[in-house]
Amino acid sequence: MDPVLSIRNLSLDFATPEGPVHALRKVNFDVPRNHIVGIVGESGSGKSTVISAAMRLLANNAVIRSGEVMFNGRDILCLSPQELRALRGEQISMVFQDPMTSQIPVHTIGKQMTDIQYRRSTTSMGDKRRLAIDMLRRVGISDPEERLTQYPHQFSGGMRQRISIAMALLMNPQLLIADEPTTALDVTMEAQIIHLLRELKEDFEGSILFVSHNLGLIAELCDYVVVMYAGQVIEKGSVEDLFYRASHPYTQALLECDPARIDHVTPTLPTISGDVPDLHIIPNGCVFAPRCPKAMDKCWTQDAGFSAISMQHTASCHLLGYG
Amino acid sequence: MQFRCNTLQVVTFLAMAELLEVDNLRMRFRTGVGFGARFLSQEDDWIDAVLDVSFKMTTGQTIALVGESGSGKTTLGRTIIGLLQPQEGSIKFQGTELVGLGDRDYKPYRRNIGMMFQDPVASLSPRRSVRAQILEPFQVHKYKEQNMDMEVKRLMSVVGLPERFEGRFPHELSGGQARRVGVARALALSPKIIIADEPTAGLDVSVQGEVLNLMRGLQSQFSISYLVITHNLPVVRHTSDRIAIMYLGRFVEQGSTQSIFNSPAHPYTQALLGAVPKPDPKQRRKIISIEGEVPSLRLRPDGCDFHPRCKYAQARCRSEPPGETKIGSEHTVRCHFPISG
Amino acid sequence: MLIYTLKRLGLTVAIVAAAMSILFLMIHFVPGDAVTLALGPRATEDMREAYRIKMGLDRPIHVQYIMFFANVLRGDIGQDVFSNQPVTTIISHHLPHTVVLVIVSISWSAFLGIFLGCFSAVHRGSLIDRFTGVVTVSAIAIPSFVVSLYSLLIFAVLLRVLPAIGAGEPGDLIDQAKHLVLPAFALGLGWVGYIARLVRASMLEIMGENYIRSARSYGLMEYTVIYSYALKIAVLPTVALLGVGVGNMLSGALFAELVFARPGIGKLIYEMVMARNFPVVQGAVLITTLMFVVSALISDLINAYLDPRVRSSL
Amino acid sequence: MSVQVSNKLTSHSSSSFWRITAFSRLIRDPLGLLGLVLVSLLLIGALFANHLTPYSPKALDVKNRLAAPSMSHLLGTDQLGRDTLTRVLHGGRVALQVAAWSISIALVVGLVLGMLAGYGPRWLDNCLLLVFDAVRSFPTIIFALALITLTGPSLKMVITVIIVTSIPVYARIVRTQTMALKEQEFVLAARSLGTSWFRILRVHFLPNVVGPLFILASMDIPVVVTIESGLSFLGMGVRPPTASWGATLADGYAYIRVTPWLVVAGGVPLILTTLGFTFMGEALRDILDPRLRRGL
Repeated sequence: MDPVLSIRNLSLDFATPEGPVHALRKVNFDVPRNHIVGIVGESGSGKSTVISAAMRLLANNAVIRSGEVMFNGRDILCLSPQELRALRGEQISMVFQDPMTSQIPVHTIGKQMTDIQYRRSTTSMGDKRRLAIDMLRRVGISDPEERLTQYPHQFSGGMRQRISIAMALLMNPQLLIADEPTTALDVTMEAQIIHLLRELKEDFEGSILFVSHNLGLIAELCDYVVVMYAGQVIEKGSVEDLFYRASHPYTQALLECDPARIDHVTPTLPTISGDVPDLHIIPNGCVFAPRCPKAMDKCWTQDAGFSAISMQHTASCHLLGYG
Repeated sequence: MQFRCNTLQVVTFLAMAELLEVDNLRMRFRTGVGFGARFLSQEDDWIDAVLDVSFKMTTGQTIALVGESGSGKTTLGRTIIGLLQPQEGSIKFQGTELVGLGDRDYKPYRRNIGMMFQDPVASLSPRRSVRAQILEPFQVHKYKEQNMDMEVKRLMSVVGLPERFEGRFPHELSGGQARRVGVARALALSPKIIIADEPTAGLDVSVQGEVLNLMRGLQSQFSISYLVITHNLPVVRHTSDRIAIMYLGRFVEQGSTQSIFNSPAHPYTQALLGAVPKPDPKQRRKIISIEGEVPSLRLRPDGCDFHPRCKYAQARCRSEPPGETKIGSEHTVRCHFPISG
Repeated sequence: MLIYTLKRLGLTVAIVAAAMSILFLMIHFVPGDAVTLALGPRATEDMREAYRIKMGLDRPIHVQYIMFFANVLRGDIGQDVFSNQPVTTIISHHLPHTVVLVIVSISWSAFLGIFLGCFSAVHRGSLIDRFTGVVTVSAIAIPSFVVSLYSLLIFAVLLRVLPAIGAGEPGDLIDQAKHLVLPAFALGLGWVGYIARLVRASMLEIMGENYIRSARSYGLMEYTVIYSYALKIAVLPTVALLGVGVGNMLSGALFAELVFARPGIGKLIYEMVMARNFPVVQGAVLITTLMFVVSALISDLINAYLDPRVRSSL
Repeated sequence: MSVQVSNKLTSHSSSSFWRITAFSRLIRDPLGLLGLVLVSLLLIGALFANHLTPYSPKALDVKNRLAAPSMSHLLGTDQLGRDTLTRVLHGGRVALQVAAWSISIALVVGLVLGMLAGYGPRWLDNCLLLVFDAVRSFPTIIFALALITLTGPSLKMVITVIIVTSIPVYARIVRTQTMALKEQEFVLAARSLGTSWFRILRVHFLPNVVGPLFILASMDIPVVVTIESGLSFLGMGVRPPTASWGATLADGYAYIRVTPWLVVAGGVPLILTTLGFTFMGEALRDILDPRLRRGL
């Protein structure tokens, strides 16, 4: 079956007074149907930019250099505003990082949820409300009938994130994009939201594209993982591939650095030395070479390209070229 | 003259007194509803952000205060550093009571306790250079001007900042670099204790290790004690000697890191440990360890604070607040029915 | 909302009291003799003494202070020096002209300003937006009394299309409306600029907010996003500004009334200042200040009512 | 030592670099450039008012009264035959004088009171706020008229009125900014070191508050110029025969049915000045501090 979302060769710059920042370079990955794909990366890796591009919610200074974002066989980047609007909400939907600012403060939850259903022209107002109530109940909001008349500020952060999820799923989209949906929440609430997302995915038979910097959440939730660094995909594969057979030195280092993965108590935590590169200048060789412990001469001069390790597992590293 | 006497006393007490001893601390706030609301609503307008908190700290120790938002951990840190005046309880530094001291009397003690604030960049004065930030403690405490250049350089090299950063401004620094400036500033007056509020918040995994390793190195070099305020349990496991778990302003459990991780006795501690996702696809959780959210401090439940979310709650938990029970050497829990591990 | 309203009312009372105190202190401590001012330099010592006793100026200052408040609370803000009519009566003859002028001016400028601001925010960066930007900045920068003078010059003196002087025949609404056009234009023009710029700025800020991004991500119509969501939030600061606007317009109204010889309270104040009739001036200052404070109160309450975050609180 | 010197050099050069880019961005913005030109013209006119025309602003020439513009009188003459251009140039001098004095004094007082209200105890804040709001609730011109009735008109009174009515505006802006800064972590950090409140205000607040305040104050110049000419128009500002745009406008109003030139000559420089300062101020604000909003 074809993937629901397929990002092909996407390159994107941000225009800044100091010159263009090459924020994404030749990004390629697929989101298969009925699966959860995670994008993991540190700050500046471009993971949020990819999904903004997929939703066409980019900042004004973004310039798409090349590439396609194929959704069900149509390139999102080529859609007219009308076509795009028809797609958003109904087929692709998004949950954002900060639940406290994602809802209109001056309208009730009920009004916002019925507004979203404006395309159901044959459905009566009462039915729209009932659908909203069902959805709120589904995401774990108690007394949904009463809650419809309340304003966003009357809910806590965790509840508001549940409501955001309810709003995103209201039109039964095929793809839900979640951009760090638990970063602003406490750890006990985070666990509940992750659990909820997994349950909902089973119910709605859709796909989820989940963005996070937290390896724990990725391992917990995702079927496939895409690792990004400095605007590039450097490794992708199934979640087992990534966690047990990480092939790129960056992925390996990232896994090593996570204190939750270190079993024995250690006084000195591992780190990755050096800084994230300045994306004004595209390096000739591998982007990770300056920080890579295994860097060879040609890592500085030649792009490694992608090497397949198994059917789904690929990574971009010179070390792999020689098996 | 009197001050000198005091120092002498402190020195003689040193052998017997704890470095820091906090006893029954209570920090209350009046909520923002204000004047009119007091007449029109029945809500209690006082909230306890920190309640019944007692602990001791010895030289060279790292204690972690762990809790979710609203647990009062940041308030506790700010009370200990003297930014807030507690209503009840005592804070003793090497045997000297700090609660109730006026600004002037407090000032000599301030150099003994340094603080690193949560946001690495926002905790630096925006229009002052790195050099000025590091010099600030010396100027406030009226140190003599000589050798200040040396001192700034020494501190910068201690925290691993190259000299060329001296003239930079906070907005020109990355999170990790700003964090190092904050460490240098906290370290400037050679404090005995540093309170670190979320030292790794907002830092990437690859950078947080650098900051933690730096803190650890300084500890062994200068025998500093740390009070680390955090919600990051995986980090705590590697970096702290003792852990105190906070919930709605109280310590619900405190003990050595090992005993807390190996045999958590409070249901909340257990839930908190269970909520941390494991970066291992084979260890996916089937059930959620805890439901609901931390209630508002204004709606503190009767009885045990945690009973509305507790799986094991019984009738007694709903009516009677539990006291602190000792369940091991140095391990106490505030629960009627602690889980025996 | 109840608590907010009560608090806001209490604050209004406190502000009025403080303003009255400042006025009282000013009269008593600013160099210059109130008696000479009231009676003129040619008054005899007997007349002066009699006036002092009549006005209570012979009593200790704190008694005078209390009397001042007591009189105001009874609705007595003094008597005209010449006609001995109560100041309230005189003011009540002039007030309606000013109130009508201010309300008409603020209404048309709010209406046009919100429209222009919204339009240029939606078409941000377009030629029309830039043109509107220059026009609105200029409208703010040009003093309203210069606008009055120039519109008088152009429309009444050179083109002779609109009447220049007075408020129109009593009872003849059309004539009155004609007489209102030029002053209301002059008074409102600057505020069109203010409101347009404020609405544009808050619209742009709101269009960049996360909730607008999420609304778009749900595929809502652009119409809904802009008019039902963004504009509703963007007008909140504008509503709060309108109260202040009324206050500033009272100052501007003085010039407009003077230039167009409209018998409002501003013209009254000017004439009384020229005639050195201080009780009337003082009374008029009190009344206009009160109007300012009350209009600020009303706009704040409307603003609070429109914002559910305040409305739903206690 | 050498390191310190080199540091000062780098920080100095970086700040002057910043100033140069700000200036070049100002003149690249067409409206900003227009504002700069207008303001420069005004300044030159006011500075060299004595040398730009052969006439004295007070010299009467009754034979030539209310003359239309001609080669000898570029903007015509007023009802007493005085050269209007000369009076306009000298009027600009008065306007700038009033603006400079009143804004700088109001700025300093407002800065101090605002920081005290924002950083000081609650009761002080409440008291100051009440006074600010009370003063703000007098309509400016009407308040000025009442005060001038008591004291008699003079340039000093105009300046006083403007100072009194502007202090609350600046103080409130500074107060809001101070309150916002007060909760920032760098202030907590300073307090945790035992820094005195005076040092906190001087070292940590002042540099952060002053910049935006200067921009706002520069945008207030048109307002002040307007008040001065408005009061002079009412005969409550400068005393005749001193030249002022407001006085010229008042003369023009009196003779508006005879000649339009006086109204034009008094009004156009006023409009150009307010436009000039506004365009320049807006451009500067957009360049230096784009997030600044005018706190009305």
